[in-house]
Amino acid sequence: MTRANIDVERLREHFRTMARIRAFEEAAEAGQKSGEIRGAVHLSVGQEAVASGICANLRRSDYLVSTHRVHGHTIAKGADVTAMMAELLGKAGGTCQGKGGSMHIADFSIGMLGANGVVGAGIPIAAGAAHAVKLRGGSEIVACFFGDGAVNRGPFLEGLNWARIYDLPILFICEDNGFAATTRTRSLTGGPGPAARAEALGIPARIVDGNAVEEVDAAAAERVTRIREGGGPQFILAQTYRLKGHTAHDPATYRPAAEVEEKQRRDPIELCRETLLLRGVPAAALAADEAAARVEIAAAVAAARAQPWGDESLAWRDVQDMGAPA
Amino acid sequence: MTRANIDVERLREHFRTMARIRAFEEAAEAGQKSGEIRGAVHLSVGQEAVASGICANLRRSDYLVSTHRVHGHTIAKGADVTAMMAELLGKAGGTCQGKGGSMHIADFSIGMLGANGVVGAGIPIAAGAAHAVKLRGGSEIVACFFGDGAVNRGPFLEGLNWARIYDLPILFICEDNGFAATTRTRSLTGGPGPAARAEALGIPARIVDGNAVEEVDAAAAERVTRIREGGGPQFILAQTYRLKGHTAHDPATYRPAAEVEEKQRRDPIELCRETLLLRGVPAAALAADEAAARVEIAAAVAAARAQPWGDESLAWRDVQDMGAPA
Amino acid sequence: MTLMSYLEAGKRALAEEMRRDPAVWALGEDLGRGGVFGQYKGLAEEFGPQRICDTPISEACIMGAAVGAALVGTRPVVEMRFSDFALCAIDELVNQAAKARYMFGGQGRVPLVVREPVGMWRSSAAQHSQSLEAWYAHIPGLVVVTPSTPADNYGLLKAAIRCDDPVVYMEHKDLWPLEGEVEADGEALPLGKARILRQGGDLTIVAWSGVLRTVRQAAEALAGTGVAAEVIDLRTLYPWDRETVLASAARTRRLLVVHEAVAIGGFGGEIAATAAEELGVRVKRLGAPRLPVAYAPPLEAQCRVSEAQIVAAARTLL
Amino acid sequence: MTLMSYLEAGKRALAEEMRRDPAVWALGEDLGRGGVFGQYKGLAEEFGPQRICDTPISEACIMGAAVGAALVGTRPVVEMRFSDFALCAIDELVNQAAKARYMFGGQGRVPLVVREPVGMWRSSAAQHSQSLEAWYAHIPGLVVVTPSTPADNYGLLKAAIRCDDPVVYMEHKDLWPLEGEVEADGEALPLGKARILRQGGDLTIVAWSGVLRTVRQAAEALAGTGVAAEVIDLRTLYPWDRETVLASAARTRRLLVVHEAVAIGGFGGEIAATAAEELGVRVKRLGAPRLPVAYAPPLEAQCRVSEAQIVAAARTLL
Ligand SMILES: Cc1ncc(C[n+]2csc(CCOP(=O)(O)OP(=O)(O)O)c2C)c(N)n1
Ligand SMILES: Cc1ncc(C[n+]2csc(CCOP(=O)(O)OP(=O)(O)O)c2C)c(N)n1
Ligand SMILES: [Mg+2]
Ligand SMILES: [Mg+2]
Repeated sequence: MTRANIDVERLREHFRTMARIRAFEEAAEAGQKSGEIRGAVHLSVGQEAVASGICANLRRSDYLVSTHRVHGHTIAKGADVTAMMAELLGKAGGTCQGKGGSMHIADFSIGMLGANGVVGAGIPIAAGAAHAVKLRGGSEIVACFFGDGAVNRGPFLEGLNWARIYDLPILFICEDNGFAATTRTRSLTGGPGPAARAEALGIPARIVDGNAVEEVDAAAAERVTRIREGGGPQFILAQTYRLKGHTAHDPATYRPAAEVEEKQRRDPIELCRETLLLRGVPAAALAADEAAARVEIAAAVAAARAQPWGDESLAWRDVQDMGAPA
Repeated sequence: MTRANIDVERLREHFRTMARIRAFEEAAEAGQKSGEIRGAVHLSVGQEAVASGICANLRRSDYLVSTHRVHGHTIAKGADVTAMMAELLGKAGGTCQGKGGSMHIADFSIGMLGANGVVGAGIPIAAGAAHAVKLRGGSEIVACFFGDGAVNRGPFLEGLNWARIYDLPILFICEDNGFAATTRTRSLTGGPGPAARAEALGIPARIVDGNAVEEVDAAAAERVTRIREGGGPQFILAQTYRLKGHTAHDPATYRPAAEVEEKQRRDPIELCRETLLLRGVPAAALAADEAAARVEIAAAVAAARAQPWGDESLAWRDVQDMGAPA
Repeated sequence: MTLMSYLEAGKRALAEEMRRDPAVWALGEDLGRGGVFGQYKGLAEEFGPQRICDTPISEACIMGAAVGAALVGTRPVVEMRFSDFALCAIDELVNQAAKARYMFGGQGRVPLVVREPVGMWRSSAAQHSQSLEAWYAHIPGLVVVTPSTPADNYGLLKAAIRCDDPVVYMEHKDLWPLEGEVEADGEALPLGKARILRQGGDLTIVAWSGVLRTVRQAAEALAGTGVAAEVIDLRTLYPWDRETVLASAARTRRLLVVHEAVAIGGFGGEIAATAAEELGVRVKRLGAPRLPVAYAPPLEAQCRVSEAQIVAAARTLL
Repeated sequence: MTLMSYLEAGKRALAEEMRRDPAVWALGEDLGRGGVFGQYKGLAEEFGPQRICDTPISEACIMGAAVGAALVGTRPVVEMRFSDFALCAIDELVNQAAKARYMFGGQGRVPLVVREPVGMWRSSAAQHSQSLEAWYAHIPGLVVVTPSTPADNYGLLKAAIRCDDPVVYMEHKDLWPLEGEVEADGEALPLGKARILRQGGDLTIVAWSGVLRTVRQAAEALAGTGVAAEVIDLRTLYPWDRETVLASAARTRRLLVVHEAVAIGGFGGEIAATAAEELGVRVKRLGAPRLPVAYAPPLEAQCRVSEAQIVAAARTLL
């Protein structure tokens, strides 16, 4: 069910967020291709509606745990794009001082507890964060994103069971983009799928069109409200599609071009644009939003590029206090 | 549904098997208490119907993968009780030459691929054995036992998914005895339980009264037939009760005596005896079966006791060929 | 000073730290009924089931949840039951707990303690007898502690809980009943400091954890033949007390390292190599042969470092 | 002899072994499309999806299933993608694969090969850059192989597949494109045999895997200043070739071990300690500092052993 009656301003805000994510990732892709960004970069192009729809329902104090495909979630949660781009470039001004790169982006100032290079590893970490919130009687909730591939890893079961038995304030979002690297996930996933698995672990699950941002937003709003009211863990399966390869290096030749073309027609930014046009927003205004996003990101790239590399001593800091390397 | 019309001779065979398991474990318990058996011993007293009911449907060439609570499954599969008792005593004539003890009993000659000291670890191993059978076009099936506690470990999800996607000839048996060590498993298991989890992974599940041997037998017969006919993995949840402590050292004071007393009335051996009496088998004949079992086990204990310890050089054998320790 | 067991000392340390700091909590299987060795007995009654948290058999999630809970400000004490089961949670410990602070550029910290009882005990065979402390000492980010006395189990567990880094805390199962004097309501002991158990000028023996009992006996035996061994309990494996060890070895010019763990690839190699590099002293290591631990007592005994072996090894250095 | 890459050599070895022995099969993520580095490209086409088996992201089950499949007579080649992900399958490798034969009194064998690409590569940071070979060398039951050339990747992978013990086979990610001469349809190389890459009488340098390139450069630089270094590629870490190493060190009386892995607790300690014990020679080890690997190139560089460091370390021994 699409919430056609979503507030126009809210939808426009989603449009802007998605445009910013898209612009950021296009810049990241270019950086990877040019070799300026060395580490692996996983693009969420085509999946922006999930990030925007979910994170619009989070407060700054709420926590976010992400995956290797991290940019959208983090931008939607409110991170500074210059610091993010600097991280991709490995600069000392990066969110992680250049120690992590794309796969380890984190921004604790906005509750973003980290991307993860290990598929599924964020799920127990998110459960633990929610556990701590409950222990100290906090009012924050945790949003935990993961991919359709992660539901075949043990921590998925252990983490969801954990959230259920301790009745934790956590929203699990499975972003089903059809692929786990080069593999069609469905072919190696037994049974009806992620939502059924969540239900079997006692967690109410809802399936949404992950390319319709208003639908994601509506589902998230409902689930987040339940969680804030003490309803315990909730699960959203957002069905979407990965328009690009697994990494920015991957041409994704293992799938027919026709399939991608067809999916391109359901690009969440285009779907959102259509709705906004129907709701009377002028095309030029939306084009201006996109242009603004590109300008913002271009400025972020320029600023990040201008930053210095970290001093070598940075490599030796923050390992541990007891027995710090020297 | 109890299969009241089970063949009397078959039921009597179950009675004998269960009596032999009981006698073996009573001897093991005594050995543990006396200190003669040093390593941990996990008794399946009260759960014998599961072992007997399932294994009666297996061929010698079929494979069995078990847990730390291993004696019943292994005896029901046809292992030599003297070798098993010798293993508990650590003698060189033990099933594993005294290298494993109760927690690592294995008997490859009857397809018994091993107990396991790690909860849930047998599940992927069993899936792999079934995978190999399928690869080489074999006709064997694999029976994989695990406890209700194991369904909260990741390998449960990974292993069941594996069996489903490769469509393997494997029967999973979750023996729900109500406890994981001192914990009431139910309290830490989210959702409807093990059977629902199996179904969510695409594996047809059936719940049976694990104390009614004819019911376990019937369910196993049906599921094993399906598997042999190429129906892929199947799941049985056998509801039972652990009449003794977690280990033979555990007095299990964490549960009310009344609960145990009540459950004692559903002792699977007694339930089986009642049915056999109703079906006209004389009480004396059953008592004779039990006496025979005790005699057999006493002889096994005596023979095992008489065996020598392994020579020290045994400790150095079978580690590895390449780089064998010296 | 109170006489108490190693087990009791650990429990006392945890209870005192939980009283002192509401952010400290413990999680693991069966903790509500005291834990598998009774080392949590009575704590659920005092602190309630939230802070003495019973968990399902989900080692990966126990460790992973502790990482998340630590990142947002609590101080979890994770119980792994047997160190062998911690092998079900290695990604969570090594890829997550140990690296999160660093990878995130110092934004978060992971002040967790993971208790991993080690060693041979009651014929437990290959999956319940391992001593893998060398693994953790190799991992940047982790602190590794191996107490050998009740007083140390008290003082070092307190220190581990107060430490802001993830600590792998390895009690030895065979030491649970060991009794000794402990200063109740006492202080945390410094991490990273070895203790000289016995002074001597003829050779230095470094050891830790359960095997120290055998080492002391061997030192007695050597003393009986006129050889004065200096015995050092390393106590913390990372950071290990290079100063104390090297100062002693510089004096005696002979260094023997003894551990229960497998000798090949064990932490004894690190210490011996360091002494050889730094001082050029004569070194020798003793540990288990590269065997899985067998069940039958005479086979298991092959993995146990004996007094006679220690004495013989010491003699080769003299 | 054919010129081929390290990657191609590994693929060739696997293909030939699969042709030779129908019990050999490979399993891992994305293998059907060639695997993450392309090291399986084309194999699914030749051998079909049963024997080049695409798996879900289930490292624990990949390894555990391989154990079960090996116990009943097949010879699985397990692909872990990055050695770091193998940390999700440690129970299966260490508690199960390594111990099954022993625990079961020799009834079963686990002839599996687990391929675990190691090392720093393309700014991959702390969760994709580790070299944990020392861990596996410490575990009874495991064989550990670290090929450094195309010819070795060909001959040693063949040997690993034919080996009846579980083998941890660690290719270095930075070596994939390295070219070299390989004898096609050639023989398996013996496991456990080091190779002397360069002879010299002034000191012995032992190394393995990716860092050997830097070691060779350092040896050249040393040669330029009149120092003749003998360079040994250990090739197999367990069982390591004590004879070759000790014979060389006995001649040169100076031993330097260099590895990419963290120095503290690394396998260099084992080798250095052994030489010091057995020969009393002067020893030194070089490895990474005890840091997680950082992302930014200048920070990551702190973890990379440099030619200058090797030359300097060698000089301290002279
Ligand atoms: C434990 C583990 N196994 C394998 C990988 C390699 N890997 C990285 S991303 C990925 C695919 C993940 O698929 P999914 O969870 O659907 O997320 P998506 O990439 O589609 O966002 C794989 C296999 C990894 N990072 N961690
Ligand atoms: C991974 C792991 N965690 C913990 C243990 C300790 N342990 C041994 S048996 C057991 C309880 C298992 O419960 P369940 O699976 O229901 O089997 P049951 O003992 O009831 O037969 C526990 C926690 C273990 N052996 N392995
Ligand atoms: Mg996906
Ligand atoms: Mg149970």
